[in-house]
Amino acid sequence: MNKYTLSKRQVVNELSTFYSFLAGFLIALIIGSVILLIQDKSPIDTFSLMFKLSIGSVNSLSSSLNKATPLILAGLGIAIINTVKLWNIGAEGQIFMGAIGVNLIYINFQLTSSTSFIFLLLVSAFVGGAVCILIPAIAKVLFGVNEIITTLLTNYIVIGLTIYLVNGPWKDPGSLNFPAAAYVGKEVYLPTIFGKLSYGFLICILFTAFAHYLKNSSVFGYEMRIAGGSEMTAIYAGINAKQKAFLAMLIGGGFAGLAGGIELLSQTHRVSTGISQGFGYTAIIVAAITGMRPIGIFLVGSLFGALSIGGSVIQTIGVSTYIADIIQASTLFGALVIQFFFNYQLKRADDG
Amino acid sequence: MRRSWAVGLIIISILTMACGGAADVDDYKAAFVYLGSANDGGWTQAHDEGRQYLVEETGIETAFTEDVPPDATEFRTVAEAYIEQGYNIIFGTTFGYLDIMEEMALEYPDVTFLHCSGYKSNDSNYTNYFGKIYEARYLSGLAAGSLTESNKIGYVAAFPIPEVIRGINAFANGVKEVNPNATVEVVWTNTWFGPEEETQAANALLEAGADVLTQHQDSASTGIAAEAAGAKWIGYHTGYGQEAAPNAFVTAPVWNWGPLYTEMVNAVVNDEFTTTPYWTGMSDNVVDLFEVSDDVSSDIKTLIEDRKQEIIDGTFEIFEGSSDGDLLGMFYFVDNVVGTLD
Amino acid sequence: MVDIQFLGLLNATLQAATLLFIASLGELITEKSGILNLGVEGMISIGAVAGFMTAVNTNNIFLAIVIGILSSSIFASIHAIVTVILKQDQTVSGLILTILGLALSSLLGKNYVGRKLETKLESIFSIENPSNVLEVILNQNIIFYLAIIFTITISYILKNTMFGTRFQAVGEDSKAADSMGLNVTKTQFIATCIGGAFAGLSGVYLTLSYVPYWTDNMTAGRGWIALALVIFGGWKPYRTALGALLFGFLEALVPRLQTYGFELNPYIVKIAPYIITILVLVMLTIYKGGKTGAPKNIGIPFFRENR
Amino acid sequence: MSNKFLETRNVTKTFGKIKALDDVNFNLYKGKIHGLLGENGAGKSSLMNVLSGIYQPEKGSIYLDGQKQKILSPDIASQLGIGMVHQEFRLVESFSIKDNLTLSKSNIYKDNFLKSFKKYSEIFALNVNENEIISDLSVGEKQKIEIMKLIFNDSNIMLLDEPTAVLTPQETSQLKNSLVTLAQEDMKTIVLITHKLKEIKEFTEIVSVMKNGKMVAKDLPTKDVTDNQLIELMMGTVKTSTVDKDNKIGQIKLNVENINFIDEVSNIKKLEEINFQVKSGEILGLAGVSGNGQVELANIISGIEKIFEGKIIINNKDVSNKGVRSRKKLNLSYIPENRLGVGLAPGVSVIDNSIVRDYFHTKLGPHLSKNKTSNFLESLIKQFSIKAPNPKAEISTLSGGNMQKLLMGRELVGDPDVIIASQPTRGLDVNAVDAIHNLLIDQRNKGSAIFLISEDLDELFKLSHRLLVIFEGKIVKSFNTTDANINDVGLAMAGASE
Repeated sequence: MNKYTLSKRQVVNELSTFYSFLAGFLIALIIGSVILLIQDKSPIDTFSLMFKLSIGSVNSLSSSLNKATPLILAGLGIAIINTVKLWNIGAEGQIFMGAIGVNLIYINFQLTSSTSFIFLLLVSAFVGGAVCILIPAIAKVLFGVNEIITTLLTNYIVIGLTIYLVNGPWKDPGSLNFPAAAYVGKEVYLPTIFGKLSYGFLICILFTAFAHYLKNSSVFGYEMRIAGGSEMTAIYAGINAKQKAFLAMLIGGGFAGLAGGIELLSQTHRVSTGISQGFGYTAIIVAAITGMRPIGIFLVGSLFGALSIGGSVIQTIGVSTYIADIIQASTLFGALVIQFFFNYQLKRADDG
Repeated sequence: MRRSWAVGLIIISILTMACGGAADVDDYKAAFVYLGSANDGGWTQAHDEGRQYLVEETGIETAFTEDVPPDATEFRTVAEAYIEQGYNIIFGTTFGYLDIMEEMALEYPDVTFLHCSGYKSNDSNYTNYFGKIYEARYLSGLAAGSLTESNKIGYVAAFPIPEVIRGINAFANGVKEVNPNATVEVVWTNTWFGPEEETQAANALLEAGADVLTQHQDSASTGIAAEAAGAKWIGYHTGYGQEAAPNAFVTAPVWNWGPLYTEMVNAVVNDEFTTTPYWTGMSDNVVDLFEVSDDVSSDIKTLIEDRKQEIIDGTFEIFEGSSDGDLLGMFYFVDNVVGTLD
Repeated sequence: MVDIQFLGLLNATLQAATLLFIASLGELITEKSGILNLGVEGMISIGAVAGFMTAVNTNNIFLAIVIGILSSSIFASIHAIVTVILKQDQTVSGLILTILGLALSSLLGKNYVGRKLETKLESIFSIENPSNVLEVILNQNIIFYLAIIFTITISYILKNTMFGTRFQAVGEDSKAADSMGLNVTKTQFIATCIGGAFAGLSGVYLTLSYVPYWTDNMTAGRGWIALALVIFGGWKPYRTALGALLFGFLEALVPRLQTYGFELNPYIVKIAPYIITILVLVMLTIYKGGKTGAPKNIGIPFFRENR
Repeated sequence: MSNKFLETRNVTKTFGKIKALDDVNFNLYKGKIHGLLGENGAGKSSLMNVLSGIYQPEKGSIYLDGQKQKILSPDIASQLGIGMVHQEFRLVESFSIKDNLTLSKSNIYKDNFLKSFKKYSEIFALNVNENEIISDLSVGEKQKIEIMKLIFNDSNIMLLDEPTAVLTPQETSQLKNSLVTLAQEDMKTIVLITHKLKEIKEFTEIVSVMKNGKMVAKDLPTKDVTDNQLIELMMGTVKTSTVDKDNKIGQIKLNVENINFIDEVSNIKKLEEINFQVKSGEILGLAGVSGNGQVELANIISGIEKIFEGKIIINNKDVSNKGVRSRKKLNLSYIPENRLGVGLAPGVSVIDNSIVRDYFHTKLGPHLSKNKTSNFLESLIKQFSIKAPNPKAEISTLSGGNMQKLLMGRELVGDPDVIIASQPTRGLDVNAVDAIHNLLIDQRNKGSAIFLISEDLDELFKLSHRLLVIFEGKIVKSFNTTDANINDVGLAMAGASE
């Protein structure tokens, strides 16, 4: 009788997350196809429609990338925070808070130059996201309160705040009191290129580069890595680990807040409960599956944006949009399973 | 289920071709974007029944998407997918699509956008349509006023917007006509379709002493709660309440979108479409009151029939001296309504 | 005579609390074994839809409960496989479980939206129009009583039995437990599935009793509250039950505020549980020097040959 | 000799490319105390982990009482009566003593717990209540509970991995008595894993020696082998180097005045009235059993711990209120006792760890120059002959010796004026120890003032000029290494008053 023994691999293939993702995606497509077949739908028709209407034309590709923008930005924020080995489950709330920040400034200030006004609004989105994570960040660095739980709970607080605002002080009389804030003026809409692609995506590219630099090539990133590796080492090295963790959380929250601001200024144009459709949660998964690598987050986020658009369009032929969610979730589970085989090694125990 | 209507559709289109019917209908395809599920037993189901009627009458090819939330990005994605697939009439059946439909109507001038329950239109390809459901609500108020013993009638309502407020006030006016002592208590759920919120609100009203409930909501939860408490209930949208809560169900203001849909699509096909909003009521058979149960005395039933005829004839005004504009922007409660408007 | 509105509020509180509590008790068990499962929301959904579908199709409430529990439990085993066997990150896996659970339940329940339930879960002593506090309590259904029995037995097992001590040892220090011959992998795997089973029961309660209806996202964030409750309760069954009553009360209060004529902002009441939990967590961390009651090994995958 | 009670044949276990165990044959005899001798990394712990079911060997078989056994888990091992005490304790800290002792399914004193607990408390000279929580116990007490746990589990074979590493000499001799009692009265078969010759001699009857994953000698009767034979078996040929201590001593570089320190959390006085100076070119040793305030003292000098009374003067500058970085700028280097966790950040790459001390020299504004850092690492690797093939790999992929060389190299490369070196050779093999010693000597000769904290008296005697002994936070004695007696130092370490 042979028994297999399990051991950790000393050296893990550098591209393992990439391969795991690909394998996971393949597994997910198979699972998606099976579900479609059970429902008497043709996977080929469904997937080709998904493909055609999510990346088949400049217009649809633009839609996908617009959809990807909040995912990527929130994912980058999560990755920055993870550099100090902390989790941010609160990106969803930060996205809402970013949008709230934009509206708050929008209704209280007016700048004549729309460019600088847009810039101011984007800054307030970033600040909004940072404010949203402020309490978890303080609780973490001062008292060591588990940030997974606090950031998670702030989502519900901020979404509650949003519901309050759109039903109360910000309710738009112009929409006959429908629970949504008034639209922001056209002068602060983000401009578009190629017809529909929002400048938000360009900001997103910029921030991807910025996050990549910050994480991998900056002194701050280095200090965050050491602080994340071991708080004691950081203190030993004269790095203020708590300060780095605090800053990382604020910056990461700001990224997610910016996602909310861009979503408002380019897509929804007003604060409502529809600002985010779970972007903050999907972003965690996008970030985790890429091993918290900014470039990876950009690519996978773009793919997931397309998947999400694809998920919406297949409803028009009577296929449930949830297929897309299931494909996303299965991709991740598949990737986690494959990742295991990159990290661990099964050896046959020789009985001799 | 969908298959069966697909088969039906083929048969109908063969029939229409054989009859040599409306020449151009094949050039048009109509897509419906729904807020809820086509089988929700409420608002969306009423629209989907209208869609099926439309298919039977005109033979036009239709498609629908369910569960599209009232935010711009989702609607746009779905509507654009339809347009890509050659659909050129888009129905949007919830208030929340108001602005995005206006925006898209500008971008796609060749597509006709028809929005239910809104108030916006342009001068070429976007308009709104709605039925004067408050007329039927007035009639249901007569029934409710006669049934209450505690003189408290509970109203589970979605959002404090004019459409809903109009219904509440019409209902309350009906109540007042037969029972000046009764009050109508309103609880807002802030959702169109939320079985849980609706149940909780219904229970709160029952606990507060209401013995008749009605609703401006999409699920039958209020009726189920009323049934459990032994109270009476006036449903909404369709007669589905009869199945959901057979003992509690009294009647329901119901929609009958089919004829209006047929009229609007024919107008588009025959190039007679104008963007004058469609706002019709019982006289056009778009709204009606479902058959009233025997809980209601025959005197009241007679009163209901009389008032209905007067409304159809235009000899009875539910809101005396109010213009259409007043009605569309209504934001106050009549005096026998208890509730908050902020 | 006691005010009927008070009794109604009490009744709604007990129901809302039961729903939250069952799920959080399951999560408490899972966490006690050292596994964090953020997928509660998804697991409740799966149980809710599976129970509802079974009930609609068979009219057999008992079968519906069993199927609801089993399907959530099997669903939770995905998390167990990924985190216990394959030692992957528990946070990520739990979140995916939520996303997958919500999507799957919506997909499965598509044709059941708005369907009527012929038989719902009735109370054991069906008392019509309960007129005092005792009658309201007696008028709850079997799952409420199960919740009480679970609280007592689980608390007893954890505190007073060898089995409970061994079980907690796994979550406190899996290496120590392993060296004492306790089967860490098996314990964690089973605890995760039990957590799923409880979430399933909670889901069944949701669709067969609390709101006898099915629609997408019926769980409405309760899974997250259940997670918060475990922390609020300091990983202790009785305190968690107390927390569930408090959170259930707040949940029951919101829709009733309008009929009470109070000028209390319902939105503040709605977010109160989350704010309270954060405050409790911070207080516990400050005043108990980090001893929040959390199992020490939570979130850390066990691998025996780790050097 | 009696019959083999337990026997392993050709056991092989690899980790990655490293053969931790290579065809190992090993025997145990009933009721005897065995010694398993070897340097760190020789494979002793791995072998014990195989026997206790923690590691699963790729090859080989185990016979117990002549029966072939498959030990695949600690559970099965404990059913077979094999138990192990690990270097890091496997106690559930939040549980009581009683819960820990009775946790295992195979515990035999379920019904008469108190009686047995009393009996073994006497044997171990343990004086605590069974309801005490483990986290409130001292290290020595925890150690005793660990061993007692094996007895309660009915383990007839008790594997003890370096049990004396955390004990005072007094506790060590107490342990010896307890073990002898257990072997004689309860017929327990005991294995003592150690790299200390003295303990082998004192404790054991039979000794086996491992080197580089191989069993180089087994079943030697302890009383018949000489120290020199064992050393040769354990280390191969030893280069015994003597250190010239007549180097040039210069100015005072480090001045520590009247240090008092109270631990904030426990409110216990950890340091009391510490005073000393270290001069350029001098090595001052600090001897003491770990846990007597050494870590706190090193942290205060290096600037990690900021709240204390007294003065730290480096290069004639009072830095008492300054942080870590300003002390680094005065050219102080600190080699902490915790290699991985303090000196090096686990989970972070080799290259990142290599610049912990000097990363702010490699930056250009907010930018960290990739070229500069990799050049720096390359020079370190060359200068200190570190084996680190992949700079991007996690630091923990390096061996202990290479980690320490990287850490030392990183700290020494700028010719620091003051070096605090805490347990610099702990857990390293003999060649690595030599290399580290040479590095320190070189640095001394270049004029650094070195404060060497160690538990290893041989090391302290070999390297330092003067020697302080710390006990319970106080400097209890000071010696000149040229004329001091090693036993006097040992006594002072144990807190023996004269």
